[in-house]
Amino acid sequence: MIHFHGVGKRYPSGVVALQDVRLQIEPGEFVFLVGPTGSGKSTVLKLIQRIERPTMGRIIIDGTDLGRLPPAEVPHFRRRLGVVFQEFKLLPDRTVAENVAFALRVTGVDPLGIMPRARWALEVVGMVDRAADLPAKLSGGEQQKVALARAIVNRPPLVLADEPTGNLDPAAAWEIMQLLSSINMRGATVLVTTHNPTLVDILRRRVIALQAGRVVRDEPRGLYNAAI
Amino acid sequence: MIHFHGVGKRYPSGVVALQDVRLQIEPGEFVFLVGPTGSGKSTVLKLIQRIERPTMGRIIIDGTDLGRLPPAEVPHFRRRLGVVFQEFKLLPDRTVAENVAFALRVTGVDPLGIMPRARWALEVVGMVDRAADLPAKLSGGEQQKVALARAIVNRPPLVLADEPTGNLDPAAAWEIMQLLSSINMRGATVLVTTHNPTLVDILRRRVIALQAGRVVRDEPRGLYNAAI
Amino acid sequence: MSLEASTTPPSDGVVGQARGRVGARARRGSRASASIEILRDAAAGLRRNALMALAATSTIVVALAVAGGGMLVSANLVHLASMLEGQVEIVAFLRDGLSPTQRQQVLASISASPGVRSAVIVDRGLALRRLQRSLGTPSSMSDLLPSNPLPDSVEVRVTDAGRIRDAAAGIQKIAGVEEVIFGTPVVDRLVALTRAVRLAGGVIAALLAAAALLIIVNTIRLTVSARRQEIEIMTLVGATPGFIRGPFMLEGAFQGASAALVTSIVLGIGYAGLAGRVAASLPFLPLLPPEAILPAALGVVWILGIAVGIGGSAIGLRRYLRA
Amino acid sequence: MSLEASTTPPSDGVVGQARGRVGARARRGSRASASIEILRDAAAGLRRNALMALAATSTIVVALAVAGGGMLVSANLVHLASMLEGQVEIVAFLRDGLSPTQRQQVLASISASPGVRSAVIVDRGLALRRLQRSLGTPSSMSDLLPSNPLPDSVEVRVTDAGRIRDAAAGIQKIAGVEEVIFGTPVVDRLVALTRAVRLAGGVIAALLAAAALLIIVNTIRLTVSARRQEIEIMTLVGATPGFIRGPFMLEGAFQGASAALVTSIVLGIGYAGLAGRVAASLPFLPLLPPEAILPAALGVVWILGIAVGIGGSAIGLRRYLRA
Ligand SMILES: Nc1ncnc2c1ncn2[C@@H]1O[C@H](COP(=O)(O)OP(=O)(O)OP(=O)(O)O)[C@@H](O)[C@H]1O
Ligand SMILES: Nc1ncnc2c1ncn2[C@@H]1O[C@H](COP(=O)(O)OP(=O)(O)OP(=O)(O)O)[C@@H](O)[C@H]1O
Ligand SMILES: [Mg+2]
Ligand SMILES: [Mg+2]
Repeated sequence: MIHFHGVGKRYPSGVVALQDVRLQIEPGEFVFLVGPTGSGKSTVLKLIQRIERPTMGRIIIDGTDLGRLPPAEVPHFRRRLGVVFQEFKLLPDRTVAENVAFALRVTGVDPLGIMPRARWALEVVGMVDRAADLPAKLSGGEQQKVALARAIVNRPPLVLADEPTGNLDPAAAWEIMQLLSSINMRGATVLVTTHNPTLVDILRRRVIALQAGRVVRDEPRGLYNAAI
Repeated sequence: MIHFHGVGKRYPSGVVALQDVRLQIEPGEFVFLVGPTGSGKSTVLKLIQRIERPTMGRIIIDGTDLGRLPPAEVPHFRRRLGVVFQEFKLLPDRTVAENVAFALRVTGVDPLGIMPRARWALEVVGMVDRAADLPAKLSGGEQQKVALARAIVNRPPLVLADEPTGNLDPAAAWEIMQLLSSINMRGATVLVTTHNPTLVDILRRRVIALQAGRVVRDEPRGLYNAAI
Repeated sequence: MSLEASTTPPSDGVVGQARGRVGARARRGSRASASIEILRDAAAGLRRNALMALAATSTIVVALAVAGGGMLVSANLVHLASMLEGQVEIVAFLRDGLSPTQRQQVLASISASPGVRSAVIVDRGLALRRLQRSLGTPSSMSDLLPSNPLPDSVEVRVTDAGRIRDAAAGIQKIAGVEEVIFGTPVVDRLVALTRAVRLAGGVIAALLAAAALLIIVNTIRLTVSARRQEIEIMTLVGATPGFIRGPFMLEGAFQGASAALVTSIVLGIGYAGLAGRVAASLPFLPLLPPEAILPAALGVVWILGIAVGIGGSAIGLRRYLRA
Repeated sequence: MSLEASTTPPSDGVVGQARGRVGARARRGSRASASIEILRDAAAGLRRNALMALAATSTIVVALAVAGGGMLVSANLVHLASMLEGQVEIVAFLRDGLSPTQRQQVLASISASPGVRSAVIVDRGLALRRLQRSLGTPSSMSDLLPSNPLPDSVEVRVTDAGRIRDAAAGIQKIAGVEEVIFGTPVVDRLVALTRAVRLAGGVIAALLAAAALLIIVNTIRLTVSARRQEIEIMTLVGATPGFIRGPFMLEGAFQGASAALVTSIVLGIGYAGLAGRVAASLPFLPLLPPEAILPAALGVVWILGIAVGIGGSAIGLRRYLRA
């Protein structure tokens, strides 16, 4: 599903965010991406979405070589991904329901089917009663749930979640992780970055740890911290 | 320092975020504000800053009755607070250093003293080498640290931190908490919202728990969860 | 809050569980309902950004009004110029003692002469009365003139004031014409003036239209740039540039059209009122009648407004839609 | 990363460790350095939003150019109107057989008559030659006239074409004046026309200035609204409305001034060139010389540009600075 071949990313400002990253994530896997602040986790997700492009190496997602993807194909490629952004990135002047529906509408699905599906996604994250509110009227955690609803609404084969529980209380965080797990069990590949050791240590999924832009650990049933 | 007298907050949309909240926080206290997503934590902080106004009750901060504060005095009042916003609220087109310096410049201090003080604050949070970058070029955790630097740069007597470690790895989160503790030991009152049980349980400070807009627990040396 | 516990997702047969390459498939979908969606989106966009849309639209109104007003002024200048030129004439004095038949023959020859638009005979009695009138009719003067010293003449209007010399030379050769006069300096002035007026009219209209264009494009660019965050998020969730552009361009078109509507009302009422007042108080100043000029001018206003509304949005979006 | 481990904070003596009520103290601070700060902020703001600032400034240039151009056109219309009115004259025919001394007396009386600006004697020989010229000099005509039928006359220019009747009545009463004529219909037309032209000139200038005003204010409002997030954050960290307004208004002033500068150059060069060409090819069309009209017009452009730049920013900010 996700192949990084010796990927390096040096931002124009000179910051080297990733160095020689080699990754192979198979379809259907559930992977935690961990590492200290600034270690390059979000950069990995941005590269997968082709928001940023690597300065070294090659990235192949689901058979698509991102380096060869023509710009006109990028939107279609992105629709195959469901992404929870670290900073949510909700449209500020559309309601919660419209935000979730938007991810469906861009795909050109039957307009009549859009709202029921958006409601379903909001129900899954428990935000359906706030469907008519603007994002600014939600608490941080509520916005995070809406961002998750948008990510899963079109049932993408690959879900990327960047710190999806950073603004949630432990109980809500646990439910969101259960939700991602169940999406994974239905066949989707899931890649989650997190700073929450408890969740990682309970779920015991594959853990890839970054440190200063390098993969320092990749364990099939790992813990948040390296077992000493 | 902070007095809530039977405070209620009902947003114009009809959501009741707080109900009959009574709080008394003395100068020099360090208080954790906990509670599930949407329980009203950020609303408490917004009321203290007079971003929102209570629909019931009275709020007195450091002797100032916020209900009677004339609008022209609000900016001067806000300068006595150092705030880490849940969504950071960094000026997107100013550098990290300018963002931190801005909080000083609005106070009208000697311009020559501003940059050294901003550097000091960035050093404290470990972000001084990114001083010249724009916020968009920082990782989520890095932005959170900058937001903290801005909150402490003018050594305010009251620090409000809304989920200040939500985007930080455990080690960085721990350092930030230590930093807030040391600021508290130097005399500042500190009010922190958090979803991180580990931090709360280790530090054993006063914990105020909200649930659906009501104070359900207020313990001097509390834990994240109620001791059963 | 888990998938299992909740309702199963509604299946719409387009996006199923097992998904292959989405690219090709996504570009299908119902065209008709898609355009309804775009319309709804555009309307919603305008509603959400009402204040900004208002500022932009009123700016466009002003720009269009200035351009449209300039066009009206320019058209009237050109009209005035041709009226003035139409008054340029050659006077052919006829030989004394021509019989009425001969005079008619001369008139026919003159009328057929190249460059002549119209010709009329002015007999010597009429010529004298006119002269007296133009001198201010000092009653004493008719007494002073023992007899009418003026000859019969033919007054000739030409098709092209700039080629009056050729026309006069042609008339001069006709038998029965004693002498041909045309106020050379006056005609030269008039020709130069009307040429300048025509040029000025064109330049004014073109400059003001260009100004309107620039202002409208810039205004729409500013409103688009205020919504760059929205555009960025749209691209991140997989919206194609075309999908993003659609509602924006429709909003632009709608703003342009509403601005054109307001401008049409203002200019139409304003010009009709002005033309009416001028006709009453300055009857000799030949303003173009509203029905002759308004359709064209307002047509340009509508085209300018809508085309620039769409084009401005497209230009404003370009920066934000680069891959 | 704790306070203890790091360097101690630089103390500046203004914000100390033990802080009381900050309000009063914060409003002190060095005024001079504060204004340098504001200047730097404004410059930085323009740099950061370079593209938006460029779009806004070019829009302002266009608006100012349209308003300034309108002012130039209007001033020339008014000028043309007074030139035309200056050509309105009364002709006073003198009694036959006055001696040169008597004629000079009559001239003096006429000159002193109320409403008279200037008066010159035209003797009958000159009058005849003029008449012949204005009729197109048919050489045959001088032969046709056995003697000069015209009397001596005095040509009078009046101070106010609208009150020509009173002036004529006064002259009529002077001894030695046989008859007074002034082409009533022509003068009435001219008066009506020049009045209309003056009005039109004023209306054009006022409308275009208002249009420029509205466009500039809206444009700046759009640029401010694009930066509302910035403004919100500033208020959250305790910036006073004045503190926020300062750099924005300075940016507005700077945009207005740069736009005025560009407009001045364009209008100045354009008008000077136009006036030169008109003087060469249409010498009878009296354009105001550049040095007579440009200073005033460009002055208005600068004032409009800067004042509206500042005012537009203030208006644009109002919505976002409510407590
Ligand atoms: N657009 C950019 N320009 C320059 N540097 C950048 C940019 N984006 C990220 N960086 C830098 O690259 C490094 C990796 O950033 P990244 O966002 O991937 O970290 P992260 O692991 O997601 O951190 P966090 O846990 O705080 O979210 C950081 O040092 C960051 O400052
Ligand atoms: N501007 C607003 N308008 C309407 N409702 C609002 C507004 N802001 C917050 N709310 C609602 O008020 C309730 C409390 O919100 P608040 O932001 O205080 O929660 P919180 O405890 O900070 O949650 P979190 O842990 O997710 O940050 C929530 O239900 C939220 O949706
Ligand atoms: Mg990150
Ligand atoms: Mg909150």
